[in-house]
Amino acid sequence: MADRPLPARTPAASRLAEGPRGARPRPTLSRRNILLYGTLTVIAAYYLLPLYVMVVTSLKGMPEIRLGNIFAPPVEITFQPWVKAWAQACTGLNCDGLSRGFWNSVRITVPSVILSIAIASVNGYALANWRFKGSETFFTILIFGAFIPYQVMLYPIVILLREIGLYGTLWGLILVHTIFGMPILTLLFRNYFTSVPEELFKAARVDGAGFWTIYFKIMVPMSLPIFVVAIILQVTGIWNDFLFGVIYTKPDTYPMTVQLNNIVNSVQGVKEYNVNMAATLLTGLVPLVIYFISGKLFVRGIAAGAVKG
Amino acid sequence: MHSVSVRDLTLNFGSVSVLKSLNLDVEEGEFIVLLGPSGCGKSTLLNCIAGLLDISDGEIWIRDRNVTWAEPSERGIGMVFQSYALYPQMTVRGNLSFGLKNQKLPKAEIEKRVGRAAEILQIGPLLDRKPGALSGGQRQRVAIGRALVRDADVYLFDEPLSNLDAKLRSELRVEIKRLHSRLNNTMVYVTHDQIEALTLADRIAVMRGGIIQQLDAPQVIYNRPANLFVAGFIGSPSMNFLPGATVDGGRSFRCGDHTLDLAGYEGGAVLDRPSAILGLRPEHLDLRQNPEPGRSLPAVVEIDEPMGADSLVWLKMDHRQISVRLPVERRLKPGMQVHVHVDMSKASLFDAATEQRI
Amino acid sequence: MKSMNLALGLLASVALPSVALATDLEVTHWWTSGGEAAAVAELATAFDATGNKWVDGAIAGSGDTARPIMISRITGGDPMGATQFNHGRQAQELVEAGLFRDLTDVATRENWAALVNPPTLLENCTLDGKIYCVPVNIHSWQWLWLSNGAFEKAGVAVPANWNEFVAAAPALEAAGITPLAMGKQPWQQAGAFNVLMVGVGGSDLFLKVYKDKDAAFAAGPEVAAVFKAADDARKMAAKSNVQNWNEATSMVINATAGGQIMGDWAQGEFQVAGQTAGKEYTCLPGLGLNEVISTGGDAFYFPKLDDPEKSAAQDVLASVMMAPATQVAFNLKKGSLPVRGDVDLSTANDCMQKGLKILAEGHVIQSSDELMDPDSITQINDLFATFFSDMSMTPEDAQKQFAALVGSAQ
Amino acid sequence: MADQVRPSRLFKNLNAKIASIPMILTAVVVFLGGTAWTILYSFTDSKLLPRLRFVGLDQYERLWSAPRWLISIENLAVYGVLALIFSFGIGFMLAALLDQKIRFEDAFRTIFLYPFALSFVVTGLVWQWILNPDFGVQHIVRSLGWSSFTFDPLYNADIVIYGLLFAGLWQGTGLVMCLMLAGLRGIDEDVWKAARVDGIPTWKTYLFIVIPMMRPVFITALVIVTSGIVKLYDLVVAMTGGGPGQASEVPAKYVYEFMFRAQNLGQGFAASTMMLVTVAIILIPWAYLEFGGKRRG
Repeated sequence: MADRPLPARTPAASRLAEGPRGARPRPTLSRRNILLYGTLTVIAAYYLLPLYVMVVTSLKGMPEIRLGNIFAPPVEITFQPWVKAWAQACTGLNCDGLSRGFWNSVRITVPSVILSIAIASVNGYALANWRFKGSETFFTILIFGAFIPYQVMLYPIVILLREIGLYGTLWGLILVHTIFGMPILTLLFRNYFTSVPEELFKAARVDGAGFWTIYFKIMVPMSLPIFVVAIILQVTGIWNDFLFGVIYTKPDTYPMTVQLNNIVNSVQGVKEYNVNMAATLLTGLVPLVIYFISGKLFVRGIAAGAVKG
Repeated sequence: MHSVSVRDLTLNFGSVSVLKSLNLDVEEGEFIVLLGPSGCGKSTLLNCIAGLLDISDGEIWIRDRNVTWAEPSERGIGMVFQSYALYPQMTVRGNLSFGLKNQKLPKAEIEKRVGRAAEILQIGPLLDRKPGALSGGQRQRVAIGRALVRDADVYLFDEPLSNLDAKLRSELRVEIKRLHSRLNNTMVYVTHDQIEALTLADRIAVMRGGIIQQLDAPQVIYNRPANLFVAGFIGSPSMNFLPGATVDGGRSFRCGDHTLDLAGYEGGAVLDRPSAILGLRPEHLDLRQNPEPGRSLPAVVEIDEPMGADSLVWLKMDHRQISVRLPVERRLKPGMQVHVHVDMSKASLFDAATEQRI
Repeated sequence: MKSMNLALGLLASVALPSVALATDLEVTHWWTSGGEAAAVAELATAFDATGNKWVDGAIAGSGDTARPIMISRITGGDPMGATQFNHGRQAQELVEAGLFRDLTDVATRENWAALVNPPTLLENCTLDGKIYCVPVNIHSWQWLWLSNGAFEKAGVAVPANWNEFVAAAPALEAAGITPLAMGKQPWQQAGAFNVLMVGVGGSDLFLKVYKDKDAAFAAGPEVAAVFKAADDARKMAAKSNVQNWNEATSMVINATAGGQIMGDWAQGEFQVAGQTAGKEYTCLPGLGLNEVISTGGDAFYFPKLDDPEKSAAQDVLASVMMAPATQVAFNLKKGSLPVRGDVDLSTANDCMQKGLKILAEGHVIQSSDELMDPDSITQINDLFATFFSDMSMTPEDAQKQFAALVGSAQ
Repeated sequence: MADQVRPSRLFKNLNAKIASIPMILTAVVVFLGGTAWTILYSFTDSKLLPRLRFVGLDQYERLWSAPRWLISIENLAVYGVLALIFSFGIGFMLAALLDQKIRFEDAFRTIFLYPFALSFVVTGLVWQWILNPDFGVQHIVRSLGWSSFTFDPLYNADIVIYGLLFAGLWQGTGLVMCLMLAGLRGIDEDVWKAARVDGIPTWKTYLFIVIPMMRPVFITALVIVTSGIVKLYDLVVAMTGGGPGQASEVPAKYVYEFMFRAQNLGQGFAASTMMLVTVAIILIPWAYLEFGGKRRG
């Protein structure tokens, strides 16, 4: 009995800890295993190819690139493209590469991620446990919002931000990220909180806990997996955002992606593919590192949040 | 003074009516069991009493206080859930004291109450463990403890034992009974298990379709079921039902070619009814070799099921199946011709149209 | 730093109205290629020399990326200090909405009306008699850039006009050289077509189509000849696998392509690559057939700002941009022509001299940007994007659709 | 006593309502309000700035007679259907493969998922380069001696959509795989045992038993993938710019370019209204079935 998982943990989340199931395990060197690992390896190669090309190219000098095989490893490794991408590449008059945008991206990403997740998780919680008349309608509209192309909303958002006096400020941008992160995040949190046994929620109400006490004391502590998913999704999305970053801020707060766009699209004579690739890798480094470190938590969190409808 | 009083309670989910103008008065210190098949509204009623569901109409009073619109925590209740519903990230101590902290009780008082509950339920050594490290039985003790520390007027149990295996279930059942006799608090207990209901309850409310069918002491429910549904729901195996008619001014019951004398029947005026149903519990029947006119019916043995203390004999009577409980020593062979003797004083007679007991 | 400036500025505006302070002015533009950036640097240096500070807000990826940002910021109430727009009708509505600063005072003081040549440039900045922008350069589309090295490799003489170029195409191809380099962006393809229209068909034909919007004429035989030339061009450019215009230019620079039809801004790329007109490359205005240039160009607009310090700095910047020294320095780097006739450009190279001569002779036409609204331009661009990449679309089909678009244009 | 009175409906779950204000505002003001605003101005002849000069259905008539819009829709339909089929197919297959008690599951999973960390702009850039006939795959194969080898999806109008698909799938399949894997892990092992006892082949178990059980996962994945497809823009701009010709134009790009390049807001809004209406027609009935109706208690 003692090893029985708590009902509060979703079956999927606990199952992940137990490992995969699928069909029954078989001897190691069977034809099936060769086929299985063979397929996986081939597909993995396809997935890794672009990363390989990026890394290899970023380490080559321009003459070598011009000669030509994009798949060949560098004959002579040079870190010059990385240095240039980080500190020297020019956009217009500013020749300080990506470095300028890095901290801006951090300044934009951190509060945006925190605020958007805070709001979406409370939304999801309210939708799952405190339904009120119309709450599902609002949720449906929210999901509809996930399908609206961002470009369409540029004008209304400009007007909105202007009216509330946040246009051009960091908080304006944070608000925009919060708004557009809300549909999918709310869906995830709602699904997750729905999968939390309702009796737990009832028990807390009998124990005199109100809306916020239940949220902070009961729900949040047991929702680490879904928070990890939300953080990963939001960090990636906001860090990679170009459109909002460039439209709703000013040059001195432009995120890294704007610099990346400028480096990649400012062709000075000939396209410096090595610098472009280095810049691309540098820009993608933060989300990539997060994925490489917390990939496992990501799957676990998805399992917890998406299994229940 | 009623401890809990439910008055004309109606609950609708959209167009579906789940509870229909329901009334229930629970006396101080009484152990009430709400019993019924799944979907009968028993858990819903309990949730309404707890304030976890908003009712459509009616009132709920606890200890002379109208709590219809009060928050669950303000109703003076403690509640135990089927799935234990322990807060997974808190220790047992944390689980027990969570509600008290929300009430902003002084630390010493919390300590005292937790200590007392731990002592009563013998979970003292577990206080610093997380629920994940407990067995199912231990978890349910903690869940009961969490209700106990609230020093509530009324304790509500929502199928608390259904998730446990049979052995643990009977152990905890006894424990709950002991708890009730020690604390003497009002308890409202929901279950679909009639053994729990019969063993624990001072009174049982049998529910179906959002309506209380009968509210009575267990032995009354058992011996004098108010209608066909209660009669069929209580008892294992179920009561045998013989359709027929009452004749001779209500003095006899005719079933096919056979007639039974209703002289010993304890009930209301029988009268002549063209369509009636006679209910006979298996343990109130006896099998004999010889017929006794007006008191027995002929049947053929089909199967004999020895069950340890007694055995269950399945018979065929006019294409109808009938079960009879007998002492295990009496073995019967399939195909034997026997006569079923009826103790009319323990029988129940229902009107087939209204399904009500006569 | 910045917040201190702001605080000081606030203080100054409240208590000490006449204290002059260095003011930051953010200038957005989409000049990010090598030659362009060097040219912008000249503007910035000149502005910084006045004691103010140019805050560069470059957004790469052409006007299509930058324009939404500029419009959003201006309408969003958080405008920059100055912003680039193409000449013509792009900014007209923003001017009408009263979002831009009236520069008439500066213009009158410095007598721009007399200086700016051709006068249409200033006219395009004028609405209801008030001047709202500073034209900074003249850009002409009508140039054919040829790689001398490529023709040498193919063993044919460098052509003197479009027809000779077409005739030399097979020889170039035989030598493994793409005859015509062309980026795969609609504006480049439509631009090349318009150049062919002026070159092959002549100025009158061009004006009849774009100015008079004569749909019947656009469907006629004269314009059919232009489509025939465009058909040649797309065949010559079939193997050009680049997107950006300067990648195409670099094909010419590297002699992997014979030539490119592109505006005079391509010149900046040759310059950055260290090439000299007449030596490594040849330029043919009007395709060597009809030496005419259009006078579109870039202009700077100054959004209305609340801060009087900044408004003052805007006037300074406007004045700096029009100053003779800035005009020379800027346009030499940019490869475009100055907007005023009274500056000395003897240091300019061969190609620019050709352009200046044509300008001085008055062989100018208005650009399609000035004559037609952006909506129609976009549709025409789309048409040519299809025409140049889809060989199954016949010149006749294309002409028919073209005539329809001309007819519905405003 | 105060609690004898039934509290007003408005104040029921007051905290929940207060906490939902951001969501309600977002839903109503931004999404609904923005949409209404867009629809309203789609009936005007707004150019660079929105202005209320109504022209009836002119913008829509023009929209539906514009070849580029028709091409855009067709492209999105082709891309959308293929992207859905392949991302679900490949995503499920990968998840099923990873669910076979294999070694190095973590490594494989990370490899399949990492492209999702990269933006569409980066994805487009890399794939544009790999698929460039002058120095990408075609160049390499040709230099190996197969000189007639042709692989230039981005420069061939007939197959450019598949070029986009190549990159789009590379970027997005990992997430679908992740969702599917999570779903597979949520299937009770008894189901597998039962299927094996019944002698049902593995593929049939997946198709007829496991997949139907994973409905919620499929729905979440469907929302995420479809919303991404409808918004397809960055990838196209980064890889092809809509070309060659108009062969890879998509609706979102049409909207954007008519709003800001062509300075014909009315036309852009008409196009976006059509997109939104299409989404709404598909989404609203489904959302009601999926999210509405279900009650607790």
